Amino acid sequence: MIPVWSALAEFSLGAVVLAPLLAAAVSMLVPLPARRVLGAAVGLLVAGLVVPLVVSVSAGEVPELVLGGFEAPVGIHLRADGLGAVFLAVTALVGLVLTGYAAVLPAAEGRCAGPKGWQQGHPGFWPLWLGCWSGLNAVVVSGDLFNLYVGLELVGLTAVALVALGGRGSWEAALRYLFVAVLGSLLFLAGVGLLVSVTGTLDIAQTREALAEVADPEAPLLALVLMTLGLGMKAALLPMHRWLVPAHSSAPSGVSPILSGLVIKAALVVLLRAWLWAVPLSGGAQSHAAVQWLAWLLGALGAAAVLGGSVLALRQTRLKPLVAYSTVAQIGYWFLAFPLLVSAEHDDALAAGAYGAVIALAAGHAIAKAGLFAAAGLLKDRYGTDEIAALRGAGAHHPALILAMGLCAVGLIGLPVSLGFTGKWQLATAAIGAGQWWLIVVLAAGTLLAAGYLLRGIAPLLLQSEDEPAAAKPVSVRERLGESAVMLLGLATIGTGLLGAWLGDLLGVGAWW
Amino acid sequence: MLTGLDTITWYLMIAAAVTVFGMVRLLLVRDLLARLIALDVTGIGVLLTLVALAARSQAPDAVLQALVITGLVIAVAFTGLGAVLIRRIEGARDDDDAAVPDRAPDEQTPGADSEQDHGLSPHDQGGDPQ
Amino acid sequence: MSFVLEILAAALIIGGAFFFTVGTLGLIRFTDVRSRLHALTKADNLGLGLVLAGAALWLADWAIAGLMLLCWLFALAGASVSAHVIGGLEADHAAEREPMHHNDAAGSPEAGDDR
Amino acid sequence: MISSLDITLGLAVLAVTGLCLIPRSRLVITMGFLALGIVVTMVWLRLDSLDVALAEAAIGTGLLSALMVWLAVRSPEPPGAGGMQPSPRLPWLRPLIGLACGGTLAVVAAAVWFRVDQQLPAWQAGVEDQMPDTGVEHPITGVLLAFRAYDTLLESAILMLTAAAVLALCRGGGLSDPGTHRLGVHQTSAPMPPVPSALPWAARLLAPALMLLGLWLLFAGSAESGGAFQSGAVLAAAFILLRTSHVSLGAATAHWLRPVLVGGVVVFILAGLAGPVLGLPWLSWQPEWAFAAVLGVEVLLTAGIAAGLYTLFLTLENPEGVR
Repeated sequence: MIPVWSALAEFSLGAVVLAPLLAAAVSMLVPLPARRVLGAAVGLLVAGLVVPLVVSVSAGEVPELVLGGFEAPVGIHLRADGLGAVFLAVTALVGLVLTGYAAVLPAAEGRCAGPKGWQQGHPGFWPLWLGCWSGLNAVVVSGDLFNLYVGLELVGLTAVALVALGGRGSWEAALRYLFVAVLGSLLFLAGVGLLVSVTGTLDIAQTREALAEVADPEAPLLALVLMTLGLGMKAALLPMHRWLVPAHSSAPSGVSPILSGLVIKAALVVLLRAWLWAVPLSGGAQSHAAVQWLAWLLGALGAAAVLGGSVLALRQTRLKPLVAYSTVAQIGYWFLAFPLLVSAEHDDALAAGAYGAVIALAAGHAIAKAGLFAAAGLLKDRYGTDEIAALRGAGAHHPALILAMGLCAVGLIGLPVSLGFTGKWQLATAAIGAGQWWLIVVLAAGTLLAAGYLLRGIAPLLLQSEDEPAAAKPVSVRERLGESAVMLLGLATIGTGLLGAWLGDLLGVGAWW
Repeated sequence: MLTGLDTITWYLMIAAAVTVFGMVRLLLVRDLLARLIALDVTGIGVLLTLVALAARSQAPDAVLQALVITGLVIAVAFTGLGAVLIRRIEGARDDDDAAVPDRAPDEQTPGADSEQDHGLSPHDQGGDPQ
Repeated sequence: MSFVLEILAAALIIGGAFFFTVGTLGLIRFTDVRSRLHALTKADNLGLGLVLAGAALWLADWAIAGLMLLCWLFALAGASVSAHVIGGLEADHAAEREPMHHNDAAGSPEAGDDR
Repeated sequence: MISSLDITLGLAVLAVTGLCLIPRSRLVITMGFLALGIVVTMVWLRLDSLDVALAEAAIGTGLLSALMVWLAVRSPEPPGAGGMQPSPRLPWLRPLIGLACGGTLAVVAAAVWFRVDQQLPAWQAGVEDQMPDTGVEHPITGVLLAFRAYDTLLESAILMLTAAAVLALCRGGGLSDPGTHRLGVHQTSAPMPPVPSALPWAARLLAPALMLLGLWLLFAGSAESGGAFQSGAVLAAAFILLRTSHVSLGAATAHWLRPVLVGGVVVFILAGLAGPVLGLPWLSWQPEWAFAAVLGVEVLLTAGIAAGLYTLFLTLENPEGVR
């Protein structure tokens, strides 16, 4: 790696967090049209900054930034390993497309109480979205436990505020989301406090070494339970998912894809950091049994989420709650692989396969779900409602949009050329390797149910509606541009499907094994 | 039991009790302001754990105290946002109760989305561009 | 530190604590706002003064004694301003609330008509 | 053995927590929350961390209680939510569940804390010998603004974005109208409830003293206890006091609130950018100009925090039309 490239990678590690934060601060001083231009420009800048990081990681290096020049236990280290690079790239791709979508469509920003009543377009969207983007990048690259807490809190608070931009109907859902998100972060902080009392350091790598020598497994185990409980709340695992559907479906149409696609992944990344990097599972047999039991519990909850979420999605009559329940179901897949990650007989190939499956599923879900939610939001803003019955025959005016929704559905169902398929395939092979046959059954059932509820949402748009369609006003240029953004995400779902192999060895860089 | 205890462990147990008390109350009570205060009490419980850990060394540990100050400012941030949201929600509800007579019953459906469509409180019935 | 000073400091602090309890007792026992304010501001402030004097005596250091005096004066200022404001607010809104404690002939509060 | 003071203080914390959570009237739990702030401040002092006690007293007890009391007074009995009444069917069920799982969780946590063999933090040596090149003597300010400056930057960004969020919930999303960027927060000119004359007199008398106290806390922060957050909270308290006593701050706030709110974070990031410009990692300051950088950032951070906390209070009231 030529030194100038690795120096650029180190610089962009800090810049990828601080550039959107600076833009968020500056955007609070400028009027609304200038905020849209600033948002689009910074979106491009951040996407550009992510490129050197991904290149240096795919070349096998792990760029590391020692903030302020103070070494680990005192200062904070920022690291971009394989997991970090993948989620930085996915966040940059989806974030850039959604920034364009929101800049083009004022209705996507939310509804604000203007002098003449509720107007479409909200100036508050831009500082909050850029702050959320910076928080997402901060969580993904951070190598310090307390810094993870501050990043999670930044993402959580900006996400709550973004939901609240949706006008009167969304305030209650936003407050409920605030309670759950902050309680989750506080439980995570309690876990960090427990770990610090045992290891004496906050850096993740040093925590791993310190925990290896710790004799009694009790404190790290309770810390892991606390962190899993807190992050399970923030990632809306099944029993703790009730805040997700009202929040994601009442949010403005530019915000729902951000929430379902990106914000949920922050909690998943921190959970993987805690489970795989921070707390080594090579502890005594007794602790290992407890961790096994915990992993199996997460697997069972994941299976319940896949089946329960899909059945609930089937019963929805409106498009946005249907897509929100689909998120609850897809979250189940990531936790389904936990028993394989923590397999008893320690063969790393199996764990690597399961780990690659989780990341592929999460990345594929981010792109596909963002596209689907943006399309649903666009239809809702245009026709005033997202009742599936009322949208019957809307496809006639938006052929490209329906095609894009179809491509995203391919990614969500997990049909061949998509990351969803790569993930499910790796999960199936890992499950067969570990002899967990029940996993295959859940995978198959989940795929069928996903096909069921997605078709149930998209098919009515294509049918010819009996009564002549309401005199809809002609589709404006802005809406066409919005549709092209959704098409970009649909094509990305298929495009990233071809990168399955490259993703596999990218994840190998700096992995925990 | 009390003999084997030292000051730090005593405060750690108080912190655990306060955290659990706040968390359970948050999950059970329905009133919004009570839930916000319970959330803040949970925050205070967790910060109490951190300060008790900081007080183990003779001169209290500077890094853990800095973390607690950071936690305190984050607590005031989310409590402030929660308070403003409660005020907006209850402002909207006062209006619904006050404006019930002149609003057609079907508009009163509590569905979050239909509520948002007409969006506007009656006495502000400006042209709501659709 | 001579023995007499210690006795005196302890006596002052105990006296201060006594006045605090009397003030709180007054807060509980009295019914209307003004007499509660009266009890609180007078008894508690005197109690605070005694406790601070006892502490200054106990520490036997003039700088700290000066600091304690400043604390006491600041507490006095705060207590008197807030008492004055509460009293003022209570006077403004006295008309709205139905009469507090003069019991009517039939004992049934005819709150309905005079609101 | 633990001293009787610790036992009484610990039980006092539990008692006030109960007072703060169990009662059914909103005003009582707000007063309980105020008392909890005071008792916890004393616990911080007992664990001799003075900075945290100052921060808790200024931010936790002071500002949060101002927001909560305003909220509780504005809508004393919760409309519609049927908030506090026990569920009609089994009124004893919820407290029973609460008590049961609360008790078990507390016992488990206490058992783990009691048995864990704790480790002293590994960074104490590192903090002492790297202290000189942070430019400040007080260790906590050194940690906040040099060793873990990244945490403090993100956390002051959190406060700024929370202020942006509450402004977004105002009329016009915090802008006077879409064209201009002048702050149109309705509250800057909205009337406050009438207050007897004693409060304005006292507020005007106290305001300079509070400003002086805030600035002293800020500059003392580099050598002894104090710092940006405590002084920001005291300054915000001074503004709230002036606002409640009808001192007309509208013009100044409408013009200056937004730039001051944003200034702290912008200068912090630009100062952090000085590192990479000189070939060092982010947020690193040369020992010779470290003190100037830390002080400059701390002054603007204090102004930003004061503006952020004041915005929380300012936008608490519903402007009509934003129901």
